[in-house]
Amino acid sequence: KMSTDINKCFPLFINTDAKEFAEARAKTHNIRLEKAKTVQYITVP
Amino acid sequence: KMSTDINKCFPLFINTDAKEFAEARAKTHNIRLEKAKTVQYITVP
Amino acid sequence: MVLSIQEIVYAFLQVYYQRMKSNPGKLANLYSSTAELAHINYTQIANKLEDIDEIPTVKLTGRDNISKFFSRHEKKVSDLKVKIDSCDFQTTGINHKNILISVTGELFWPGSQVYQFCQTFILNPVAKSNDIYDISNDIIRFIPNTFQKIELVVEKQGRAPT
Amino acid sequence: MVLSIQEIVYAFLQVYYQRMKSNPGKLANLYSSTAELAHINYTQIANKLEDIDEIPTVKLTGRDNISKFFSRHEKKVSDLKVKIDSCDFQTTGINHKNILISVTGELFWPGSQVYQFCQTFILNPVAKSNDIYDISNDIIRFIPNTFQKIELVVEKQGRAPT
Repeated sequence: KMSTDINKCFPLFINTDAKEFAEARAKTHNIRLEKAKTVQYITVP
Repeated sequence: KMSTDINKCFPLFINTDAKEFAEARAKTHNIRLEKAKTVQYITVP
Repeated sequence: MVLSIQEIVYAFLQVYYQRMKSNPGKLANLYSSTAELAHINYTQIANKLEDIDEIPTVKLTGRDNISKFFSRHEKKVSDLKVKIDSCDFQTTGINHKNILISVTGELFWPGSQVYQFCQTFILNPVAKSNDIYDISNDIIRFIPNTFQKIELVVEKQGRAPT
Repeated sequence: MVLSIQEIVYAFLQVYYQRMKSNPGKLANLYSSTAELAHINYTQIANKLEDIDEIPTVKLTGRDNISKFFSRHEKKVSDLKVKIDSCDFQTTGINHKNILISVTGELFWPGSQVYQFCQTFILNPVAKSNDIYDISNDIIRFIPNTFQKIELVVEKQGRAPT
């Protein structure tokens, strides 16, 4: 039976679980830290 | 006259400009790098 | 003059976000009388902008309530600075007369962090013969930062370490 | 049995995302015959998952086209792993019979990065007397990473440094 507040049902994992998700996020974390060292250029008129 | 592809109109700055946005993002960037050193705990059954 | 859906959507975005700055008290005029809205909970962010990772939202129904809400938080609404990054739209409803809009972007206030958000609107034509639309639905949702590492805690061991 | 809107939404989310895994060929059965869809462009991501920061989307109209699309990309669809973080919903349309749903979450494939997304659905009741709904609209949009520093480049000086 679901909770009366739908947001208490989250995070909801589909076709995965917390363990697998945590592993994927750890890999992403390192990619992001590398990315954080780079620069995005915005062209202004 | 707008572009035929609406997504060419973005980024669209409202009540700000690229310069002010870049300054706000630089501040956020440092907050995020600090945050990246911390850990989020997910409880599993 | 007949406007394309894309032109209506682009014009709407400019009117909506510009009015937040220029005339937040009249922002509610863009909504239908029975509109539903899930918007920034300005009350909760008023005094602790730097302490929060994700901005909470508040739910309202009806133009009158929406009007009171925007008027009450006029300063915070008009101080809002927005960068719109993308906009997708589709037709919906009977005869595809309504317009579904999905916007993503980043917003901030003077001195605050930058928050990522996605916002969904539905526009309904007011009359058959022209290009006037009301907002019937408006949902804003903030995207949590995902910069933290994740560690799993097994439930039976009790609480997460502090 | 009369279900609350919240129960319908929660059941819908489970059916929708579970069917992506278990039976992507039948996912299109959840859509109305004239549905509009903006979905993951599986063709573009097929061979370069690690190279992209943001996943592109493709636009389709009609259940038949949607069916062909999901069947063509059956492997990528069924391999998809999803973490739903939030769900907001409102009623919309004539007599507020339709349901607008805004979902945020993260998704990944085996070995891929994790991508943040927001997805918007509109559900329409199929018949007056029961709780069967079709999807009339489905927009998925990926949230770009904002981890980079920003530098401004004045247009007249030419291109950004490489």
